[in-house]
Amino acid sequence: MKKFIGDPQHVVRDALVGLEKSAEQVRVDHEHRIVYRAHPKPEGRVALVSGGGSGHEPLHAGFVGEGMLDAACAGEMFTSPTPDQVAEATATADRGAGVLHIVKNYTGDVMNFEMAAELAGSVRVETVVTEDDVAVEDSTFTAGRRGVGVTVLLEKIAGAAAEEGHDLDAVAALARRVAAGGRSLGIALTSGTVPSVGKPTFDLPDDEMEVGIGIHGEPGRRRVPLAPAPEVARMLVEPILDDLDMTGAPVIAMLNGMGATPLIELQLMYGEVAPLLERAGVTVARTLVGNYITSLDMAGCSLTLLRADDEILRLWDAPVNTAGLRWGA
Amino acid sequence: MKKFIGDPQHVVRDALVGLEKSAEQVRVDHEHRIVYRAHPKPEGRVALVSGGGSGHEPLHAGFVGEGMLDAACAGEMFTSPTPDQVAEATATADRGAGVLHIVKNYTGDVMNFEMAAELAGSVRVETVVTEDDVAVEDSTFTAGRRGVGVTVLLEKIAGAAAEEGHDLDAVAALARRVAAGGRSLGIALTSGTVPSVGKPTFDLPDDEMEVGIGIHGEPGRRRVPLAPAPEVARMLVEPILDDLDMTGAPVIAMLNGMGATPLIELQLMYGEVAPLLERAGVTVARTLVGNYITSLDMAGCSLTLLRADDEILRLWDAPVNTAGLRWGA
Amino acid sequence: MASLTAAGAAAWISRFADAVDAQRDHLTDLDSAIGDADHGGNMSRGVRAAADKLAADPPTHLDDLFKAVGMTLVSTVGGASGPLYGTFFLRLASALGHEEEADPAALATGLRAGLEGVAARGKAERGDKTMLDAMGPAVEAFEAAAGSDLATAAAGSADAAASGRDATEPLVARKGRASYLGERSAGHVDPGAASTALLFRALAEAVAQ
Amino acid sequence: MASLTAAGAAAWISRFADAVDAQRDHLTDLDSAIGDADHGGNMSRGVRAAADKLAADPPTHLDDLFKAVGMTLVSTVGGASGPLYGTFFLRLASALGHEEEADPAALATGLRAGLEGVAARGKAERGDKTMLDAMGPAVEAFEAAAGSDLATAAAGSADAAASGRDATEPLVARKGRASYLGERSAGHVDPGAASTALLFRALAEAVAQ
Ligand SMILES: Nc1ncnc2c1ncn2[C@@H]1O[C@H](COP(=O)(O)OP(=O)(O)O)[C@@H](O)[C@H]1O
Ligand SMILES: Nc1ncnc2c1ncn2[C@@H]1O[C@H](COP(=O)(O)OP(=O)(O)O)[C@@H](O)[C@H]1O
Ligand SMILES: [Mg+2]
Ligand SMILES: [Mg+2]
Ligand SMILES: [Mg+2]
Ligand SMILES: [Mg+2]
Repeated sequence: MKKFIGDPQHVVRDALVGLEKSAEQVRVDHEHRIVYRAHPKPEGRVALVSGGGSGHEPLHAGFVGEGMLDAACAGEMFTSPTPDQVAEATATADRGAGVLHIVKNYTGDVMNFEMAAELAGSVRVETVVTEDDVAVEDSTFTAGRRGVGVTVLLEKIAGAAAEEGHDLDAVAALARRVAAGGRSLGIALTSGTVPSVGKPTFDLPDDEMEVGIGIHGEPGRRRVPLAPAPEVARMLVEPILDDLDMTGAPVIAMLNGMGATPLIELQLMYGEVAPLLERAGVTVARTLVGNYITSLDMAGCSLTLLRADDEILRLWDAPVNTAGLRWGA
Repeated sequence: MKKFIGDPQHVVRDALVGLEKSAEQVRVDHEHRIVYRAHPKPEGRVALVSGGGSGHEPLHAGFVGEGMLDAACAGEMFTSPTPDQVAEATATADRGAGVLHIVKNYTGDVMNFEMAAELAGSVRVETVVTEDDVAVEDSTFTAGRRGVGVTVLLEKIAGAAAEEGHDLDAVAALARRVAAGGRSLGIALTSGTVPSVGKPTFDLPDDEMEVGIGIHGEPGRRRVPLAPAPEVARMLVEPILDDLDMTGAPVIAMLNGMGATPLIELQLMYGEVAPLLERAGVTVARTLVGNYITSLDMAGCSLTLLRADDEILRLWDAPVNTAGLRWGA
Repeated sequence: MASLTAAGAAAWISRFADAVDAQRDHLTDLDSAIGDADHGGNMSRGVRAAADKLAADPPTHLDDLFKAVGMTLVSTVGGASGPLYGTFFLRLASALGHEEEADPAALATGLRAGLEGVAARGKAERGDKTMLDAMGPAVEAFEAAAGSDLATAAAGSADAAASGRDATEPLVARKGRASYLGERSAGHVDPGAASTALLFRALAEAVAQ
Repeated sequence: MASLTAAGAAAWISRFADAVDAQRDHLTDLDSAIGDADHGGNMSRGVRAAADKLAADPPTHLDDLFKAVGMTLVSTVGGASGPLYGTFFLRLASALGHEEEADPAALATGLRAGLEGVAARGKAERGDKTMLDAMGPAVEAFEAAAGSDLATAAAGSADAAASGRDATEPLVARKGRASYLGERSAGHVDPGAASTALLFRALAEAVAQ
């Protein structure tokens, strides 16, 4: 295992030190591993709290700041945060207008946030669960679909709505609309390595790739021969478009790297994805290409498409100032 | 070789397609492989043209846009662009106030930009060469030091000055001041793979790392045993501070990933670097942590420190709107 | 031992912690195959913290003791196993009440409450390839032997947990992370079932003397 | 062949292109060891483009021909080798003038001009472990034999270039990318010296018949 780390058991703790030192947007409660805005929003605004296992940086802590999250709870590597941690973040982030929990659909995350909401006492909590991964084809036989890329877009869009002063019900309804309109699919070329484990989670021969991976270094739905980029682009685009009609509305597209794939490959892949979308009649109104929701040092990428509308685009374009996403501020 | 590519000979061409499709800030002259601003700056302003081998994304094309570069020439992988290409970019980018060439100090880059300046004819050209890599200890016996991380900071700062309307001499003088105040050092955990070559440029055993690498996948100055992050941080910080006094002035710090190192490791590494700088009496005024000047899929990082001043900080904070660096716009 | 005392309960948790530490890499290997490679780390972090807590401040009553274990697991493990094992012990604590010891019948009632808590929290069913597939048979075996002595009942539950664990191997997962693998999840033992087998083996060992 | 004709010159470039293609991976391997793994690709892209250009539109005069070669190399190769080889041919073109053929003495003057162009452009000296270490000996050998016939002079220059190439192996680089490696650059043949050896071998072969 070749990584820039100290004690493999303390990677999350140590990375939060560097985040706090480098990102002016945040302060860190190191005891509870909660990342807060350096400058909390005004009283009377809805607060957004998210969190999840670590290893997906910049998600979630890198999205704390003006126009996006109010607090992010960092779990252990690939392990959801605990209820007391989320409850603490919820109580501290609340500005009197209630808190939206943004939860990716994994058994652990859902249960821990559920228990946290039970612990939250007087703070009003609404929860939105993202479940956008179309790799899980028959989700009636699973714990539903995994929450992946749309989480990034949702945190931005709901964050902008909260900043504008909408109440908790409105922000939650918008967030659910975003969650419902997002679809993703991921493909891995290599397995990542969990630092405390010290070896790759799975072995992948040089001439194969995993299709339908999530963001926890887990194997995907199926293993296929390594394919050139145009073919990979088809494997990403088709299942998404088969699952949800993306025509007739402006779409936000995110081509996301899993951590160890360099930008030039993501750009190249987007160059293959874009014409496929055009040919399918999909109008991409906004694009993100880069590492936004990663899986440690996995090489791979995922595509997320969000069926948007004018309000969502307006909120997308609103100013945001976080370590991981920034414009207009 | 596991990469998201089509024909290994055409990776640069194919990636430029995706860049143009995803980055609203730019348009691409595919024939000449030149990336221009989508909206050229007003007449009478100094234009900034840079370029170099590809494989360092987001550098340089990702830094084209308001507040930074006017044009970037994409060379083949790790190969500087050609004089006619640079001359074309220079002529097109010129807004009547002359053009600053920003060149990283490599024999090929320097010669090709030199020939381009000779070809530029009536356009006034000034050139600034970055040479910030302290790994080249005795630079009298080399072609000088390599230009690495400070190039990113320089493109931002000189770009802001050009935007403000300073003339070519003033922008060039500022750029040289920035070049003179920057120092960098890089460390690699793995070698990158040039797509057309298909195998890693060098072999690096699992328990060793290369210290003093550049950005072209070349081996470094020396190979040492793999060390934990606190020790790596010392190896990065000490040679830089030995080379240039960074106390008594505000410093801009960049902890840069080489392409395949995930953000969590960069954050962690910055968490180790920051206290070393504090203890050495260095005041970090601004920080960047992320992938800004990469070396394909090399795992590794580099540290750049720039001795700044109030004017440089003001220009640093000025609005910038590029695919790779964005704030205030 | 006719009844489970607070000392016996503490010994249970301590043995469970030792077993999880010893099997940490194995649990993680199981989770690597069909999950996200953290079950060994999750469990060892949490169960060690629980054992340390009991050692530092030994409760005299079973409800306080198992509540401390449950709360510690909930607040240190995270993931799916934290709330599930946490709920198991919290329900066990409530069911046992403020007593200094529990006879086999009382413990059977407590274990059943724990099992139901896990099922309610996780909404899984038997056969979904989860810890329930070890925990269910273990609790049933304990109940069936609750008329005999504690050691016998515990030993039977441990054996049943181990069989339940082994029986997860051919199953296709329908809950938790492994379910995303679909058919590919078959052919691997469920990591949570494996840690549950350790839990009941630790109980059997703790009450065997 | 008593003089180098335009046809001979075109054959030279065509053979050079074939040799570079054949040695492409070898040149890249040399550049991987002490550089950035692109010399084979750079040279093959450029020299093939130059050969294609001559084939498509064969100039009748040597200055036009070598100018086309030089300009093509400059605009297709990039890196360090593009301007250097480009300058070599541009200077060779100027020195030969608007002639249809060049005798050994004229060619010796032209090669010398090319060599000096490379030295001026790259500011390297002999012994810096660059292409100059093959090009210098090659041009000197050609000059020394310029009194004899073209084939003999060219064969001598090819041998000298090959020896010069081999002699770069123990050197520590002081120019170009390899210089950043310091002492670690010793023990490897310089890639540019290797491609220069191919250049002079191609000349010898082209004028041998
Ligand atoms: N809904 C559920 N009900 C019961 N047990 C579950 C459920 N989901 C997961 N599990 C158990 O949790 C185990 C995984 O725990 P762990 O790896 O610690 O958490 P995570 O899956 O969040 O990484 C699985 O092997 C399974 O036994
Ligand atoms: N200053 C110089 N003078 C002469 N030759 C040089 C100089 N710098 C580099 N070279 C030659 O160029 C070769 C490298 O060419 P190439 O790999 O194509 O370009 P780059 O070094 O830009 O990647 C070296 O092996 C060396 O022979
Ligand atoms: Mg987990
Ligand atoms: Mg090169
Ligand atoms: Mg797990
Ligand atoms: Mg090279």
